[in-house]
Amino acid sequence: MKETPKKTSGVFLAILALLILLPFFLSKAYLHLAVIIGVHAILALSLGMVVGFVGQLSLCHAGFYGIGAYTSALLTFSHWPFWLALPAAGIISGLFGLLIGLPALKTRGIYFAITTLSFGVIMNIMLNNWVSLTNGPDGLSGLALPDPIPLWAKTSISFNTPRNYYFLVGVLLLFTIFVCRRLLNSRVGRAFRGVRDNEVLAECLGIRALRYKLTAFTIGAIFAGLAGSLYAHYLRYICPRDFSFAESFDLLVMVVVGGAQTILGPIVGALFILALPKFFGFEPVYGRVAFGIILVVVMIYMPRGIVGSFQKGFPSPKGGAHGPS
Amino acid sequence: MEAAILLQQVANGLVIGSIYAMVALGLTLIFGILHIGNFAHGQLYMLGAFATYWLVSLWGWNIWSSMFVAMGLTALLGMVLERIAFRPVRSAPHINGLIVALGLFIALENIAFILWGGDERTLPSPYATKMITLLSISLTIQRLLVFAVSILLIFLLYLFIQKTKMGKAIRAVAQDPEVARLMGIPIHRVSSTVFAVSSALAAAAGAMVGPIFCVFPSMGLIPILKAFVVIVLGGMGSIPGAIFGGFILGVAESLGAGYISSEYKDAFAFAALILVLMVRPTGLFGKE
Amino acid sequence: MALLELEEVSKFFGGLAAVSDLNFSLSDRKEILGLIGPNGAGKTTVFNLITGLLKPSRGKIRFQGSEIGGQKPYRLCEMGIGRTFQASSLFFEETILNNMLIARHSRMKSGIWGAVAIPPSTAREEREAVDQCLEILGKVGLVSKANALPHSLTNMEQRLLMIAMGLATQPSLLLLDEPSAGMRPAESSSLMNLVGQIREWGIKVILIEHDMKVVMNTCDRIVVLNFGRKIAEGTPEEIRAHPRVIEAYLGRRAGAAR
Amino acid sequence: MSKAKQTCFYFCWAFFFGLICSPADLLAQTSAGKGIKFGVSATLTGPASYLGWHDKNGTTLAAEEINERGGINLKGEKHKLELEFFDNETKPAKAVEGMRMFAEKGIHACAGPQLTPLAYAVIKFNEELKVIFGCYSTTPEVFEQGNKLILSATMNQKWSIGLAAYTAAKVLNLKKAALLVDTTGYGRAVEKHFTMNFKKFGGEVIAVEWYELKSTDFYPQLTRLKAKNPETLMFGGMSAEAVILIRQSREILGKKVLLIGSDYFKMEQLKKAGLEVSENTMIPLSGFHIIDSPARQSFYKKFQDRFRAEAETYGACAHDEVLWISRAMEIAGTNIDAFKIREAADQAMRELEAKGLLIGGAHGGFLPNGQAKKYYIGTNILRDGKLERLKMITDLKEIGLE
Repeated sequence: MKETPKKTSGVFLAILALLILLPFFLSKAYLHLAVIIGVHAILALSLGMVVGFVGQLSLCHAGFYGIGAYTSALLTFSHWPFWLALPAAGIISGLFGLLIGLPALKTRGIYFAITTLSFGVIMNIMLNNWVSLTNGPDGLSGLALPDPIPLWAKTSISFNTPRNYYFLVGVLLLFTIFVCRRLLNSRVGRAFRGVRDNEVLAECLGIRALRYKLTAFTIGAIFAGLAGSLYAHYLRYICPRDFSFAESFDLLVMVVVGGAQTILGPIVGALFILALPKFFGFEPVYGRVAFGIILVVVMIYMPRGIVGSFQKGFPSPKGGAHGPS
Repeated sequence: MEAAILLQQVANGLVIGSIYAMVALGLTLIFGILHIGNFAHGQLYMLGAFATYWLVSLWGWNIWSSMFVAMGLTALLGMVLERIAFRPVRSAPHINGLIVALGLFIALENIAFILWGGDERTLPSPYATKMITLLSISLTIQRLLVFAVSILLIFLLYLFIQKTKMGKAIRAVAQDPEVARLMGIPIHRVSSTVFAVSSALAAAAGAMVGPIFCVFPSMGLIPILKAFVVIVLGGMGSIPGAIFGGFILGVAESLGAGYISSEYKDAFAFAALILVLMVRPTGLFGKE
Repeated sequence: MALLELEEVSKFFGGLAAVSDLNFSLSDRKEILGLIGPNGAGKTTVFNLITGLLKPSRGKIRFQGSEIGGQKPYRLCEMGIGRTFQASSLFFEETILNNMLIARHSRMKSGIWGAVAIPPSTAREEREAVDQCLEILGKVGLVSKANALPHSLTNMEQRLLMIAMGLATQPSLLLLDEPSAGMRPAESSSLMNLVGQIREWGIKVILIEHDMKVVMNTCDRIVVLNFGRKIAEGTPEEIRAHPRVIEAYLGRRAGAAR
Repeated sequence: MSKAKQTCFYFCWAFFFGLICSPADLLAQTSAGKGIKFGVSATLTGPASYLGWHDKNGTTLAAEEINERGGINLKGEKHKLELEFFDNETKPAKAVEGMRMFAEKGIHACAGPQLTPLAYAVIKFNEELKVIFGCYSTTPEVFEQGNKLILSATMNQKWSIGLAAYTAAKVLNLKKAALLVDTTGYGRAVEKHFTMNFKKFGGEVIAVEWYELKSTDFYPQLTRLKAKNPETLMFGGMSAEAVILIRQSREILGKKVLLIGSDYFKMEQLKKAGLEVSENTMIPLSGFHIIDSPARQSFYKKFQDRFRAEAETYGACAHDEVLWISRAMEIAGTNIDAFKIREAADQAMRELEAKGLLIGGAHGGFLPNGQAKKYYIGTNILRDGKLERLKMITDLKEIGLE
């Protein structure tokens, strides 16, 4: 929707203020949920870069998430500080993204989807069966908390409470949003959208489709890795089950239900999907049924996802995003 | 001895492959018409198995008649799903169809869980335990039946697609929906027919494996995943692709598990798929 | 030296030849080359061969002296070959200006870093790009609609936009695939004026066109295809008189004139 | 499109409105009620929903048992026991959320999360949250992490698998065993402990094959094992695949080979697989299935009548956890101070055993790592349609395990 930058940033600031105040009256359990939602918001956004920006249906995102988590876990076990392990996790899973994207992006459409699904499954089986490295299905426990950031004299920011971790995740989420916005409103982002909407035309206009698909795929993997690291050091325990293809599907659902082609969409999606079970007072199993039906209904009545269908006209990048222009 | 084992493994693979093929055929038909990756198909397989189970165990029908009735019921369900869930999203981006299918997958599995609980039930069958052995291959009769029935059904499907008017219509729509519509082919009827046929196939597969494997709400997941591998391996919308893909995958898995490592059994299917797609990005039988 | 040369170029689909042993070249003179022929004569196939969407089965295609047969489309675009499509193909989810900026892609540099950090160079680049795109839009007369969406444009305007996007890639050769399809005479003549201007800006144009009158009035030289073969080449006058052309077109007017 | 927009407007407003007010516990608060709340963190959905269902029913029955006796007696006054269920969706992160949820509601004792990975996740937090929980995971490693607030009322894998190995090697003196286990932590532990002990008792594991959880076709693995012709086949993994496993093993390996199920296998599965097929199958059973106490029978019957399904060890162990911890509350005289409850737990278990109320199979006080000292484990073999006791132990020393 067409908004003046002024109004946009106004809305943005309001939301931001709310989010900053939230943890001070939210109960700890919900704070925990908020942290998990934050992590998944980052994940969904990073998947959104692939699904929404360049229109490639990737199903191995949980794999990158897992690689990030395990990388940073193993690095901190060998006495790296978290603040080095975090970017390292991003870089390593970015590399995996590059290595997997290079062959996978040769295929198109559903073929790409299933190829990535296969890579996802294989990555998960590796995490599960490479016991000597990953400790297999029992997972890695006893991960370190992020080291406190010393401020002055004796004070320092530590991350032992969910509240502080909430802010850590929040900062990274903001960073992700920022990067997404900047990308979308740039030459690169236009190339992304060009490839998404009409690949042949884009190529005839001098856009190297494969390169930009790969770029988006890799950036997505990088952020997934960062999210993985955050998750690992919050929960201080990771096991392969967290990173199975089922998780990939959950992420995909978040992106599409929220609104793939927007920036706000995946975030709303993550909130929607993860907070939803809280509102089924009744038997969780019935909740799952309701969840399934809701997916169908949303897709039928909001083909562009929740956020997408709020927009007038078409999802121009500005439409979805609430951020400083 | 070695040769005997090899034969046995190939036989194992062919039996499993025939199941994959049956599920994959329906999937590929649906994809050909609606371009939807229909995950819910796996649950029709599950429901088919349950329907057969109840008919056999409650009313003591024999396995064949209950299988046919189950196929009918599941076909109806398939048509209903097509009408209420898939038809509305046929014009939307394909990914929406995928999410709808996922939603149905989740809903149906949990409905089954609520109705019948999570534990495994064995579908009683007279052929379940009888073994027969020919040239050092020993299989239960039920497994041979699975193979035979799937071959039969595949053949019938082939006749249906090639010979009947509706079959021609289906092929036309798969070729080019727009042209087909212009030619006055009732797209909606075609798509609901396709759903009926493929659901029936899935149900048959479920009914046939019921006695070998067990019947439980989450039984549909693995077959549907493998079926996706199969149809992509064979080439989306290609019927021979689905058939051969199924058998290839089955044999590859069983040989992989038998000769390389059973720890990575499930990885082989997917690794094989990736390799094939690297060489032929549209699968074995897919058109460029 | 010739800008574009086709030498014995053939393209087969399965058995049948869509284009066979086609020869023609485009000199450095300012000119508009018309490419005509009945439906299915392989005109668009020729375009696809030149722009790298198809790989020639046989023969050579040279652009500015270098062999380009089977090059990737984006390379050719960077080398200076722009084109439009027969069907109106645009980025329908983007504003007109964004369509232009996407077309501008190959003439800009900024990458990921530029996108995220926006250093002064990138900011300048963006500003310049916008200015140039608006300028081009001005030339085709769409500048007032810069922020509209393609759906809101008339057929005529959509075609103009496609040409504008072609121009935004700064081509030295522009291929126009039936730019006037489905236009009223008045519209198409004004369109042809634009094509004439494009020539004056020093951009060579190859034009596929059904409307004989338009072709004859616009083109400096005409190549006639039939069943993938060149049956005639020459000035409009020569073509008008050419027996095989007449034969090829006789009774086909209905089809030809659309 | 406008219709869609309408729908989604309502939809989203409903959602966000709900987000603000729907769950009463959204805002920080502590619950104050007459009854004592007791947490149950169960895998009600997700891959292990089957277990969760049994936990739910088992704990429900336990709570009723207690309330029939008038509830929990804290410092003289009786409180009803109210169960607070939390669905951890078989996800570690969810399980942690559940723990926090309990802590905030002033619930400092709960049953579950029971699954190994979930337990691993919560033991990083439950001490700081001061929540004591019972866990029937049989993976020893979970308890060797040194967590002070985890209790196990179930047998330990080392024991059951060890006993199975012992019986196979010493009682039936078989020498060549093959293994077919799943790739979960559970299966891997089974593999480890069986191999270790079987070697110790003079046998040799000649082949190990694996399968992914929820597999249904084991022909390739079994064909491969057949080539090595083992005398016995031990298959680990959860009970889910039991029926199929037994049947296919017979089909490929024939009747002679002794099949050994891991713990959690029971008569029920053997019946399902068909008795003549299951003939010559050995299963290690825990107390619930071998000590035939009145408590066990009534539990079994109630379960049957109420939930129209056969009770399983999972439910029984969850049931024991509730009994055990709430008795410990009575002794400690608090339902808040988890550490006090922990101190009382030892005595609580002894009392309950003396009364013969425990049915899960773990008894006799418990070790510093939170596991019971004494188990009733027997290895039984199915011969002519009847389970026949081969060996029964209540103490490691008996067969020289440790």
